[in-house]
Amino acid sequence: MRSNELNGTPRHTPYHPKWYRTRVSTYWWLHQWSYLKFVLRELSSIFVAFFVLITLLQIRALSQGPQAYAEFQNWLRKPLLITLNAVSFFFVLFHTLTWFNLAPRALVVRVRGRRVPDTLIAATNYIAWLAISGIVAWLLLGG
Amino acid sequence: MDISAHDVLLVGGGGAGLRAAIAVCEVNPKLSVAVISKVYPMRSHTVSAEGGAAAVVKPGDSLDDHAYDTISGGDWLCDQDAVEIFVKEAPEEMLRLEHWGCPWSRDPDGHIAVRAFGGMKKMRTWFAADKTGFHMLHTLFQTSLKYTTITRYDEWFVTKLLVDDGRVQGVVAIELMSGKIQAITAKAVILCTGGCGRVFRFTTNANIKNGDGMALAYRAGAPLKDMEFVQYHPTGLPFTGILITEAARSEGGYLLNKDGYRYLQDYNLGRPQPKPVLLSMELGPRDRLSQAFVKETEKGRTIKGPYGDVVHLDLRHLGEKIVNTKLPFVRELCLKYENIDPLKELIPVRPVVHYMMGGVHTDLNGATPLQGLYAAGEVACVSINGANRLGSNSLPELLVFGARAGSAAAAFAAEQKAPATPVLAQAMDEKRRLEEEYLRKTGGREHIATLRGEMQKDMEESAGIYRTGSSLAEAAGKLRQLQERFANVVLDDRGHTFNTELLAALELSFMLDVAVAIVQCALHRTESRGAHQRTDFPKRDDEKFLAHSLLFWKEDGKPRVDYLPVRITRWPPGERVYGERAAEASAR
Amino acid sequence: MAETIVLEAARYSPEHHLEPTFQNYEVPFRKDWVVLDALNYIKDKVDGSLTFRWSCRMGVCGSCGMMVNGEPQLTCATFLAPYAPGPVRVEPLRYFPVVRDLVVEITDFMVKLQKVKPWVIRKDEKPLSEGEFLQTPQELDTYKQFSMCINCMLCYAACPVYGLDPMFIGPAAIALAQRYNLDSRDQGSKQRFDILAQHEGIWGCTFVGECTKVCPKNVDPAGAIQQYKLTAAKEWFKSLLVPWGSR
Amino acid sequence: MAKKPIEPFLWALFSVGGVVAAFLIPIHLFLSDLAFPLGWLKAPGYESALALVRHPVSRIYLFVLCSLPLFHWAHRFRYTLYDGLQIKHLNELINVLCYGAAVLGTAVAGYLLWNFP
Ligand SMILES: Cc1cc2nc3c(=O)[nH]c(=O)nc-3n(C[C@H](O)[C@H](O)[C@H](O)COP(=O)(O)OP(=O)(O)OC[C@H]3O[C@@H](n4cnc5c(N)ncnc54)[C@H](O)[C@@H]3O)c2cc1C
Ligand code: SF4
Ligand code: F3S
Ligand code: FES
Repeated sequence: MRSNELNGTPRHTPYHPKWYRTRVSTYWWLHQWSYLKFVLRELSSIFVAFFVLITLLQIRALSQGPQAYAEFQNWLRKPLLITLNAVSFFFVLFHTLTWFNLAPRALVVRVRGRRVPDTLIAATNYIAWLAISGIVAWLLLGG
Repeated sequence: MDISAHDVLLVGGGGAGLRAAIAVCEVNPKLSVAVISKVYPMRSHTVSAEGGAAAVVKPGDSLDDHAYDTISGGDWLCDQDAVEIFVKEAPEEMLRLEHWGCPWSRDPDGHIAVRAFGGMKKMRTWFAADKTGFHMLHTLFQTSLKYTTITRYDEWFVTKLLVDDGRVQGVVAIELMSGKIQAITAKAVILCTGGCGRVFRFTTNANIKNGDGMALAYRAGAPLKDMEFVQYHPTGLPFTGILITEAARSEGGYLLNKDGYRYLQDYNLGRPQPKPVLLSMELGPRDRLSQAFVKETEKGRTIKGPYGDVVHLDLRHLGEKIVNTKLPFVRELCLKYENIDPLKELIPVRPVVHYMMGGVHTDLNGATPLQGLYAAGEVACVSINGANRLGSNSLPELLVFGARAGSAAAAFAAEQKAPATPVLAQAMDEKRRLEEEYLRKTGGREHIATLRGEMQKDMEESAGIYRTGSSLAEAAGKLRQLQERFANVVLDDRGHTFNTELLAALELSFMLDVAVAIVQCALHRTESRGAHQRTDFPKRDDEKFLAHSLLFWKEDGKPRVDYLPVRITRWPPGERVYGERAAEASAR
Repeated sequence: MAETIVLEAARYSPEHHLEPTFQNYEVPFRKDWVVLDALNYIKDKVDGSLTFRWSCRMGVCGSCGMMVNGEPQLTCATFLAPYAPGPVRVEPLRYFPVVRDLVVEITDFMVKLQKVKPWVIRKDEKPLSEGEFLQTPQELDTYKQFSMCINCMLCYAACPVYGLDPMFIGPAAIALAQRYNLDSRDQGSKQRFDILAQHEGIWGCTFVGECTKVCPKNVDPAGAIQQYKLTAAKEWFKSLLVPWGSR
Repeated sequence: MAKKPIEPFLWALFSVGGVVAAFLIPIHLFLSDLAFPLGWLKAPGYESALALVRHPVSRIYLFVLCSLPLFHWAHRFRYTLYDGLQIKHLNELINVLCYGAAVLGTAVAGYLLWNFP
């Protein structure tokens, strides 16, 4: 059918536009740094889920008694787990940073009719974050 | 050949075209309306108007004041009945646009805000920040989307009006996307194709402003009016022609020649003061400033640049605060489009062609003498702009006369029968002509860009700010040669798909006709009035020329010029005074 | 500084080519030239068949969007200088079907624009005799940013979601719908809701945020979409609590 | 409205989950999964940990900390699969897997915390 396309000339009917469409590559997110950053941001959610999984295991261990709890603590010390959690930590931090920077765009705050600048909202978020982290640490470290 | 048929057909999707289209729908929702535009409607040049649109709304202002400002600004060449209609209907039209959602700038209490503008005695210019035309056009376009009876032909280029039996019955147009050439018939056609600034070399006008509609009407037998009146704006950026608003001077910018001297003091425009003084020096009228520039050039005191002579606009002494708060757009334009920072560098400026006062001759309803043909917007000449348009009168003109032309065309179309078959034969002929003269032509060696460049240069040199009989006669001769050479034009592009080179060729052929019209009208008007300044006839001559020039197309290429008296209602011709005499006059 | 610079322009004509190729043009290199000037130089002096759209040359008509070295740009507002010594690659806007050379097909957007009803919708019209709607500068400020869109399509060329799913209404159209939703004169947000609150509407957007980054007019379509998601979510809970309410 | 779309609800869960994750997870993860195991800081002993978790407020807190971020994950992961791998046509399967997992995780968390000794 497309015989004449073999020698490089297209079949074209006059007065009928024929458009060229490029298929989006499967690896589109690798082609541009900003896209890659976006995909990494989205993938941070996997580590969020991973954290939840570990936490649930930890609660289970705790509920099963001192023995199980100690074993679990030991398991957490395994290099593989440490590595995973370290990676996880960076992704979770990445999530926090991107989340705080983007949130003001979705949530417009107005004070007396004027839009509060995004940077101010982000700054408030960061301060609140530090405060909350401090409280959590204080509680966990035994008050 | 494909044909489509409508009741009313708009050529042009700018401010005037869209307003007219909506008017047709509102007057008679049963009519089928077509809007043909060579660019997507929201790309039309109305988009680039910055300053604002005048209409009387505030207490303390009056319709008579607006009318008088317009008429005296137009050097008494305005038809005063048209001006009276214009000032009366403008507020209503502007309000309508407000109801359609135009984001007008507001006073703190929520009412429409107005600003001062050149030549207007009262503050009456409505504005939407410094993007007035943009907001008006997008509001009109988006509002037009709700009317289901409007069919749009986006990126279709009209090449010819179809006339049969003394009546316009449609157009021939090329669909850019496919290259298809077809007839679109209609019972009434409204031209809203905008101005023709591209006939000149340096212009604030966009690439699409080629006077297409003027040439279409002219060739079809409708007369052109007052074509010699071409408005120059004194401060455009060289090369791009981007407009540097008057506000730059009213904030205190200086105009300097190559010696850093404020040369305007040599031209009866007052003495230099550090702070701006109204109606003096840099705040003198547009035409006088442009004229001073020419005189400076003749004295060899301007600066030679890659794009012709320039003078400098100096904003450096204003300081960062004023420039950033009062003139942010000026700074943005300089930085973004010229790579210059006005805080540290002098801005090269020169007078540039800005607006066309003349156009297709119409009556108060936008009807041309040719049956079935209407015109509105910059392409038309009603005339409310006379010999010199006041800033911010053009945008409301689009609305007022767009709406009027729309209603009139709707009423006319409702009473007509469907177009007859002879127009189809004409359309076939036009298709054949386009193919033979451009797409399938063999031979030819003239290039579009070369011819266009020469035309623009000739026009600037001989039909620019100052004109003389001999320079105009010379230009007429050169234009005739260019038209002959145009017959020999050759295209690199013979394709059907989106052939912009074919468009450029057709636009050039339109522009050549318009250039001839400008030169002919200018040659015959042996007086100086408003934007038309003849060094060989420096005085205004109300006895002979209180009249509009009318130009009729003739097959032999020698157009006929005729005159039509100006309609005076309440304001007898007076004198325009500036500079110190203006101060004296207002003191009296 | 080099005297000339090379432009690699994408060429495609359905009449002659199966797929786009690149053609190199050497053009003068000048400080005050934008990419569009270089293209016009080529069209006027070198090759009249090179095809692209442009009009205002002052960044307001929205016709001259192209990919310049892989980034969506208004070519009339993009200087050549930062790309020196070149070459500069100029391609048609990404994710759109190519009509010819640097020209893309945008009918898709025009249809979507109409779908989101970008005009003032009123329950009852206000007669002109009653004058203007009052609107304070603050009320103007709530939607003003979204009214600055010049329909240049750079945001679509930046949004991978649009690339992957052409049904996605996309950044500019949603921002314009939001422009009217937030206008104090408008009462049509309910009519727009069903179009916007579907998967191809706001929910398709994953907040890549590139649309806002490339927008030459600071419209922030990404913000418009996320804000609308918030509104839609609030509506959802409201209708849960007050099911007999207006919606 | 004929059918109530669930999209706004899922998005709300995603957002709230995102907020919870952004504010709370970094510090928890750092302490419990890195600093304590590595001995940088002294971990609370079994008894005090038990006491801490046993408190009803802590249980609600932990439930929220586990459940909402799972819905956050489900939403993002779903879209990443759609767009990253271009498999939107598997839409339904992906939804079942992602939200199924989130619901399951929530149920497990509820079970563990409800029955916590
Ligand atoms: C930089 C600048 C600033 C300005 N500022 C102000 C201001 O502050 N206040 C003011 O009052 N005025 C201002 N003006 C003037 C005013 O903007 C114009 O006069 C007005 O916008 C013209 O509108 P229009 O509808 O007649 O034409 P346009 O908006 O130019 O529209 C022309 C339409 O015709 C179509 N067309 C043309 N030829 C063809 C063809 N052959 N086939 C098919 N379609 C065709 C085009 O596609 C386009 O849609 C300014 C002008 C410029 C250049
Ligand atoms: S939102 Fe910005 S990028 Fe998108 S079309 Fe509008 S102006 Fe262009
Ligand atoms: S880039 Fe696309 S995914 Fe959303 S935030 Fe912008 S529309
Ligand atoms: S040419 Fe108008 S935006 Fe670039």
